[in-house]
Amino acid sequence: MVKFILVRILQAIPTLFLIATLTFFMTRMAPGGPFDSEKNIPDEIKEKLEAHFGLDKPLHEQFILYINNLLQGDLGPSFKYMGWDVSELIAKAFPVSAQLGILSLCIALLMGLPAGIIAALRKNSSYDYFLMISAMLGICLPTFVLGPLLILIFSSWLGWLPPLGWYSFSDMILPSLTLGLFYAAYIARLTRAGMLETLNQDYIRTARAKGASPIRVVLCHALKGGLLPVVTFLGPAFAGLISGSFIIESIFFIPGLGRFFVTAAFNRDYTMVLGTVLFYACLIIILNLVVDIIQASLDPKSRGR
Amino acid sequence: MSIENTKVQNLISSSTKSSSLWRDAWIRLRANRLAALSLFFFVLVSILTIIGPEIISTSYDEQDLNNTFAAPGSTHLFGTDNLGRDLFARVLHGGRISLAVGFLATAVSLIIGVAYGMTSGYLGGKMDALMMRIVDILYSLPFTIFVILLMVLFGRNFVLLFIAIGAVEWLTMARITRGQTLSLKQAEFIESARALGYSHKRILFRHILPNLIGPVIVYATLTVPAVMLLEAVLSFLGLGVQAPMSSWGSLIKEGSEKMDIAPWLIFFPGLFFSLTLLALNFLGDGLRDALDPKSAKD
Amino acid sequence: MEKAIDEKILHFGLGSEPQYLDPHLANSVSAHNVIIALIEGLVSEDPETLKPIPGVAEKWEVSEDGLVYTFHLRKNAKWSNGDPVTAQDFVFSYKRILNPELASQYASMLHGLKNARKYHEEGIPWDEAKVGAIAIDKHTLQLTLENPTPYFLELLNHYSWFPAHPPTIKKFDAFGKQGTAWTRPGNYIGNGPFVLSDHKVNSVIEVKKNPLYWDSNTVSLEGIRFYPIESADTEERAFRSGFLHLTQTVSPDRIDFLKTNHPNLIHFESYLGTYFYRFNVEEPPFDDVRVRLAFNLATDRQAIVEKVTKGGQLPALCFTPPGTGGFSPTSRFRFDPQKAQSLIQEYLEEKGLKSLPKIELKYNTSEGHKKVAEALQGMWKSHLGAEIQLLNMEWKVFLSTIAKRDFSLARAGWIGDYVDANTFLHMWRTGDGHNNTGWSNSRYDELLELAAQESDTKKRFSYFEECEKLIAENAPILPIYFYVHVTLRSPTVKGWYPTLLDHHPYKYVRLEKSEENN
Amino acid sequence: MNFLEIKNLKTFFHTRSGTVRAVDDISLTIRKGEIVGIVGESGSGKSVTCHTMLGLLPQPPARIEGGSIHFHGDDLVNLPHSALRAIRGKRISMVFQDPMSCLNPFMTILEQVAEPLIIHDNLSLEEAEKQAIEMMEKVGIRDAEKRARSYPHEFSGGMRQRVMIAMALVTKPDLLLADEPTTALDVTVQARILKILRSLREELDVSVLFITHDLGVVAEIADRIVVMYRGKVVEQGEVKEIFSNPKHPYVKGLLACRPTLDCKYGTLPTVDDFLETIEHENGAIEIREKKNIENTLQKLVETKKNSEKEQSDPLVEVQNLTVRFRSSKGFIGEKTEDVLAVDGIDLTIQKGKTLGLVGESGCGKTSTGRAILHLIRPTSGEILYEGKSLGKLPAENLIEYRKKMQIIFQDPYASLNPRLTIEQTLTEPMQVHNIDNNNSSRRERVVSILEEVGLSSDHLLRYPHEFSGGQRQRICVARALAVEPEFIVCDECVSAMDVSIQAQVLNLLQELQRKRQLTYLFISHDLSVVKFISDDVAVMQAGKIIEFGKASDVYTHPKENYTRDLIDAIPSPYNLVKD
Repeated sequence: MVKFILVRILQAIPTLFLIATLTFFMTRMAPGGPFDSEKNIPDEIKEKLEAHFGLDKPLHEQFILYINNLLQGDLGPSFKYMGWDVSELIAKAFPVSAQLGILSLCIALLMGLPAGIIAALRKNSSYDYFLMISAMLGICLPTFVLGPLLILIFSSWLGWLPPLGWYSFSDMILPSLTLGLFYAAYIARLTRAGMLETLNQDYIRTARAKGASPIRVVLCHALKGGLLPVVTFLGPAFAGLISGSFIIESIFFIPGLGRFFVTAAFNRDYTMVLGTVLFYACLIIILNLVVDIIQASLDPKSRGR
Repeated sequence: MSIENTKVQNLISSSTKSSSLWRDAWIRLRANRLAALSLFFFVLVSILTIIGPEIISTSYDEQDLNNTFAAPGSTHLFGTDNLGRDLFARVLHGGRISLAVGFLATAVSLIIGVAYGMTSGYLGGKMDALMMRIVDILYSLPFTIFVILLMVLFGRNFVLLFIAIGAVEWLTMARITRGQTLSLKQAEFIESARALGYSHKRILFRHILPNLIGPVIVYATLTVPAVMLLEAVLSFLGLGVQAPMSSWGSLIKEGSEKMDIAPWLIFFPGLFFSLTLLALNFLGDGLRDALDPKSAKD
Repeated sequence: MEKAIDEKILHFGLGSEPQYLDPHLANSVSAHNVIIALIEGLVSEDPETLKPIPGVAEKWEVSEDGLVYTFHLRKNAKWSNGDPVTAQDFVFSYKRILNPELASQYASMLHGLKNARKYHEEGIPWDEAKVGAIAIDKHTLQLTLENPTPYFLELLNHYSWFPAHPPTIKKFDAFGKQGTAWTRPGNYIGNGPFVLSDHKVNSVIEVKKNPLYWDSNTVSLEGIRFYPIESADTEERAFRSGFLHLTQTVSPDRIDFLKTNHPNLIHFESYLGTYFYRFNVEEPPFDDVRVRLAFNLATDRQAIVEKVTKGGQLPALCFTPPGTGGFSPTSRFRFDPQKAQSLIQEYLEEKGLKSLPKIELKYNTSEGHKKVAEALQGMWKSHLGAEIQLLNMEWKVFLSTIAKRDFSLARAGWIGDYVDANTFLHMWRTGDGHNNTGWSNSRYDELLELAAQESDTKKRFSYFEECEKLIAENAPILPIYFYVHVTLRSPTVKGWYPTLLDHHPYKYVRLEKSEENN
Repeated sequence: MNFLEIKNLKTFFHTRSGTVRAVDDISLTIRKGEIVGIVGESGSGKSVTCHTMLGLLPQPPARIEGGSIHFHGDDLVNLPHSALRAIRGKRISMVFQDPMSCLNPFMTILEQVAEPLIIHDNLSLEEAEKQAIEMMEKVGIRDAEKRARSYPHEFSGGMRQRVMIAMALVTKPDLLLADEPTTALDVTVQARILKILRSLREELDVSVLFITHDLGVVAEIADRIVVMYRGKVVEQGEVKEIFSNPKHPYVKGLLACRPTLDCKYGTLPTVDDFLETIEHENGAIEIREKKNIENTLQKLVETKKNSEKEQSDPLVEVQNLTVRFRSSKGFIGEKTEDVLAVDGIDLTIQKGKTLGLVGESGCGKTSTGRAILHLIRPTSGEILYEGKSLGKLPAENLIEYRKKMQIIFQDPYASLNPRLTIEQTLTEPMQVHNIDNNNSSRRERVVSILEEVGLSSDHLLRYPHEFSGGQRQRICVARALAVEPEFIVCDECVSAMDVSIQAQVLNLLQELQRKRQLTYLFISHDLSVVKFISDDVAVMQAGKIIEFGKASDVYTHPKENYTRDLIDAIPSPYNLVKD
C-alpha cells in the first residue's frame, strides 16, 4: 500500500511539472498583461512596472525562476491583489471552497443516496419515475438558473435567507443547496444504477434464500457493492465541486478559490492563475488517490495488493 | 450450377424475418415510451432549429427599440428581449448554435477517444499501460479550468471551443472504448478471426469497431448535453458566442438576470434547453437499454 | 438594515476588488472609493460642489502668476497612530510617487510640479533636480508649478497627491517597492476620517471611524463595509434584499422597471465622462474622412440614450462634456442620415465599390456595451447599408488590441480625472498614449500647448473650442453619449450628493431611519 | 412420511413475446431423509420448480398459476412473505450452482455462514460464529477457524461450494435444495462434494432435493429420480429402476445419448431417435415414442466396428512446448507474476485421427491448443506442421497455415460476431484467403457447407442471436470448414451443451472427420466424451503431459494414479446398476 502511494506521488511530479509549464506559457502568450488598464500607462512606466516584477526578463528565464521558487514552496506575489502572496490567498480561499464543497456534498449524499436506493427498490414504480425525472431535471437545470431562482424565492420573496455572502451559517444554505442539488441528482442516478446492478447479482438471491428481510438484503448485502460507483464518483465530484464552484461563488459572492481563479484569469494575474491551477491539480491528484484507496479498501479483491 | 444458384437466390429472398441487432435495438427503443418520446422531441427540436430560423418571418437580430420587453403574445410568440428582438426567433437560432456546439464537440471527442481507446486496448501490454497512464495524467488536469483559461486568454473562437471541450470529453470516451476493446479482444470470435488469419485492420474495423458502437453511442448521447451545459457555463462567464448570435446558454444567462422583470426571457430558452437535455439524457438511457444485450434478456 | 442604521455602518457595493490600497499606486475607481476614507489630502472637497475646501491645509495662498502655492497645515492633523501630519510627510510622499523605482502609474499627475519630470523621468536626484515641493517648516508647504494651472486645487484631490506615513513606508521598505504588506489592516497608517480595520480579499474591506481624525466630530458613520462584488447581478440582488445601502452597478434593462417601481431608490447623476467609439484612421474605409463623418451622421444619439441606455444620459454632440470647468463646446455632431448616405455614395463611387466592406466593431464584454453596439449595428445597417460584425473581447485582450491599434472601429470611454476640459482634449494630441486612432493634427497640438501656458480663462476656452471644431471636422472618433451615474441608494443614506466626478466624501454621509424605508 | 408434497404446480412466465410454461403441472413428493434428484436439460423447468418453492422467482414475469406445495402442513404457495422468510434458510435451505457469484464478495466467509443463525435463531454473534465454524469443519474446510475471515475470492471453487453448503446447513434445516451444486466443478472435486453431501445427510438427517442435468451425478447421490422435460415430469422412480428399465422414450434417449466409458455405439444415438413431439394448437405437447428404435440403435452400434483407424503419419508435432504468462499490473514498477501454463510438453497428432487432451481446469490444456495455432506465442518449444516449424515462419507465411489449422471454441455465443449475418461470417474467411473469386460461387460453397453441418440456406441472412446454442456451434464448425482446413482444435466445444445436443455435435464432428479426413485435437475435461471421440489420449496435469497413449489403453490400464483418480471420479449410473 505504501509503495502504491509512493508510486502515485512520484507519478504526480511530472504531471504537475507539465501543468505548470503548460499554464505558464499559456498565460504568458495570451494578449494583455497584469498592468494593462484603460488609462494607458506610458511605455516607460510600463517597462518599469514590468521590471519591478521581473516580467521584463526573457520568458525562459522567468520560467526557470518561477520553477525555482516553486520548488522552494514560493508561489510568488499576486499581481491583482497587491501586497498578498498567492499562497496566502489560496490558504484563505481554499477553506471557503472546501466548506462549500463539503456542505454541498453532504446535501448531495443525503438527498441522492436515499432517492437512488428507493428508486432502485421500487424499480419502474411511480416513485422511481418521479425521483428519476426530478434527478434528470436537477442535472439539466444549470446552476446559474437555479441559484438566482432560489435567491428570488428564499430571500427576495420569503426573506428567509440572505442572498449572498459567506459570513454566517445561514449564508451557506442557499449556495450549498444550489451546488448540492446538481450532484444529488447525479448521485441518485448512479446509486439507482449501481443498486439495480447489485440487486441482480446471484449473491442477493443467496441472501434472500437465507431468509434475510428486504431491509437486511439492501443494507447488509447490496449497499456495499451498489455504492461502489458512487464512491468512484465522489473523488471527481469533490474536485469538481471545489474547482467548478466559481459560478456559485460569483452568484453568491463567496470568497472561494473558484472566484479567485476566474478573476485572476481575467486580470492576467499570472502567479495567481498558476498557483490556483497547480493547487487544483494537486487536489485532484490527492482526491483521486484517496478514492482509489477507499475503493480498494471497500473491494476485498484489491485489498491484498 | 446456375440452377443451383437461382435456387439459393430464391431461398434468400424468401427468408424474410432476419433481424440484425440494430433492428432489434430500434424495436426495443421504440418500445421504451420515454425514450421514444425523447427521440421524437429531439428530432422536432432539431428540425425547428435547423430550418425554423429560415422560414419564420422575424430575424433573430432585428431590433425594435420601441417594443422592448414585450410579453409573449400573438405578434411575438415568446415575447421580446431588451432590444425588442423576437425571442422565438432567438430561441430557434440559439438552439442551432447550442446543438452545433454540442454535436461538433462531441464528434471531436468521439473521434479522438475512439481512435485512442481502440488503439490502446488492441495493442495491449506495455503500450496500453503507457497510453492509459497518459489518460490518467490528463484526468488530473483541472480541465474546466483549462477551458476557461483558454477562452479567457485567447478570446472566443468557435474552433477553439470545440477543441477545448473535445479535449476534455475524449478522455472518458477513450477509457470506455479501451475497456470494451479489451473485453472484445478476448471474445472468442476475435480469437477465431485471428485463427482465420484476418489482418489487424480487418479485425479492428470489421469485428471490433461495430461491436463498440453501442456503448460509444450511448456515451456520446450523454456527452452532448454535458457539452451544452459547459457551453452554457462559458456563456455565464461571458465567454460564449458572439453577439448578436446567441446560444441557449447565453439566452438563459441573460434571462436569469431579468427573471423578476421579464420571466419569459428565462422561461422559454430554459424550457427548450432543459427539455432538450432531458430528452438527450433519456434517449441515452433508452439507447443503453436498447443496445445493451444484457437488458435484452429481461 | 435596521441594525446597520443603529450601528451606523454603511454597506457599499464596490464593483471590484481594488488592486492597490496604496494611494501612490492606486489606479481604479474602487481604490479611490476606499482610499478617500483612509487618507486626506491637502485640500478636501465640498460634498455638493466638489469645490476645494480646507483639508490637511487649513489655508493657502497663490502667487499672482499662479505658479506658487503656499499651504499652511493645521496643527491638529494627525496620522492614525498619533503622529502629526507634517509638510515633510507631503514632500516625502511626492518624492515616493515620483520615484522611478516605484513605477507608479499615476506619477505623471505630479508632472505639473516644477522639475518633477527631471527627477521622475531623467533620473536626476531629487535635490539636484530642485523639484518644486519644499517644506518651509513643519506646517508650511510650498509647491511651485511649471505652468499656471487653474484647476490645480481640484487636482490635489486625486489620490496621487495624497500623503503616506513615512515611518510606515520605511518600515515596510515600500519607498521604491510595490506589493509590500503595509497596506494590510494593522499596518495601514492613514490620516483620513476612517482607519482600515479588516480586509478579506474578495470578500470585504472594512473601515472604522478614526477617533484621531482632526474633524472626527463631523464624521457620523461608525464605519463602512466595502464589498467587491464583480457580478452586477449579484450586486443588484444584494441591494434589493437590503444587504447594501448603495450600489453603482445597475443594468440598463432594469432602469425602466426601477423607475416605475422604486423611484425613491434610483438616482441619475451626471458624470464627467464621454462614451465614444474610436476609428482607426489609418485603415480603409475609415482612412477616408467622409466615411467617418457618414458614420457620425448616421448615428441617432437621441435614440440611443432614450431607447437603449435609458439612464438619462445626454447625447454626445461634442467630445468634452458641456460645463466641464465652465467650458461648454458648441454641438457639432448631428444626426442626418441623408447627408450620411450621400457621403458614403460619393466615397463608394470614387473607390469604385458597390458597398462598404464588412467592418468589425470591437468592444469589451459587457451587457451595456453589447446593447449599444447592437443598436448601432442596426442603425448603420439601415442608414448606410454597412455590414457591421460585432466582436466582443475579454477586457485585457481588448486593451491590448486597442493599444496595438488592431481594430477599425472600437468602443471607448473616458472619465475626467479633474474638472477641466484639458483632461478630455489632451488625449488627441499626436502620439498621446490614449490617442490610439492614428489621427494627428499639428494645429491641434499647438492649440493645446497654447492653452497650457495661458492663464486667461476666456482665451483658454477659445483654444479648446477650436480643438473641438477640429475633432468634429476630422471625426477621428464617434462620440455617443455623456455618462450618467446610475446609483441605487437607500433613502436612509443622507449627505450623499450628486457630483460630477462621483466623489462623495464619507465624512458628511449619515444613516438615518427614513419613513420611506419600509 | 411425505413431509414435502408438490401437487399440480404450474409456474408460467409472462413475457412480451408470450407465455412460457416453465413448470407445467408437476407433482412430486420428498420423504424425510431422502435424496431426490431432479434431472432435466436446460429449460426443462427443474430450477424454476426449486425457486418457486422458496418464492425466489421475480414476480412478474413469473406467476404461479396453480397447484400447491405442502411443507409440514403449510402451503408455501399461499404463505405470506414474512412466514415464507422464516422458513427460508431455516427449514429449507438452498445451494446454488455458481459458488463464485452466489457468495457476496464484500463479506467474509464467516459473516456469510453465520448470517442465517443470526437471522433465524437470534444467536449472539459469538455463538453464531462458533457454530458456523463447526459447520465449516463438517463440510471439510480445513483450518476453518483460521480461514473463516477470508473473502470468497481467496477460496477455490470447490471450497466455495463447501462454504455454500455450510451456509445452507448451519441452521440444521429439514430440506436442502441443491441447484446444480457441482456443475461448475472439476470431476474430482465434484466427487468429493457429493461424498460430503451424502455423509451430511446421514449426520444431520436432512432431506435433499438435488437438481442436475447430469445423469451420472444423480445416480451417484439420489435415492429417487424425477426426470423433467419441457416443464413436465416425464418419469419418476427409484434410481435403479429408472436406469435399468426406463419407460419414457425421453428418458431412454437421455440415457442412450450420453457417451460413457463403455459406450457401445460408433455414432451416438440422439433423443430425437427415440421420440417425436407434437405440439397441439392449445399449446399442449404430446410426446410419442418412435418405432423401430431397436433397429436404429443397432445400426449405430455397427458404425463402431469399422471405426478402427490405421497407423498414419504425424500431422502436428509439439516439441517441448512451454507457455508462460506474465501478468504485469501497470506501466512501471509494480509486481509481475509469472504463470507457467504449459511446462515443456511433447505431443504428436496423427493425420486423420483425433487426439483427446484431458485435464482439470487450469491444467494448461487450453493454452496448449492456442499455442499450437500460434494464437498465443509459445514461450519456447516448437510446433511442427507436416514437419515444418511454424515458429520460424514470417507472418505472411503463417497465413497459409491459418488456412490449414482451425479452432472451435466452447462458447458458441461468444464465438460469433453478433453484428454479422451467417453469410458474412462464412464468406469472410473465403475472401481473406481468396477461396473462390466471385461472390456467387462463394455463396454456393457456403450453402453446401451449411448443409454439411446440418443447417440450410434459409439461415444465410440471419444473425447469430437468432439461433440456439447447438445451431451456433454448427455455424462455428461451418466457419472453420470454410477455409478447408486439415486440422481443427476443438476446445471444450461440447462442454456447455445438454447431452442430447452434445451427442449431435459429436456425431457431426465424427462424420466430418470421416468425409474430409480431418485431424482433431479434442480438448475436454469430460473423460467420457474424450474416450468416445478420441483415438489417442493425453492426460494433462499442472502444465505437463502425464500420460499419453491409445484411448482404449489409457482408460483400461491407466499408468498414473492421477489418471485413475480422474476415471474413478466419473459419476456413472452403471456402477450402480452393476452393484
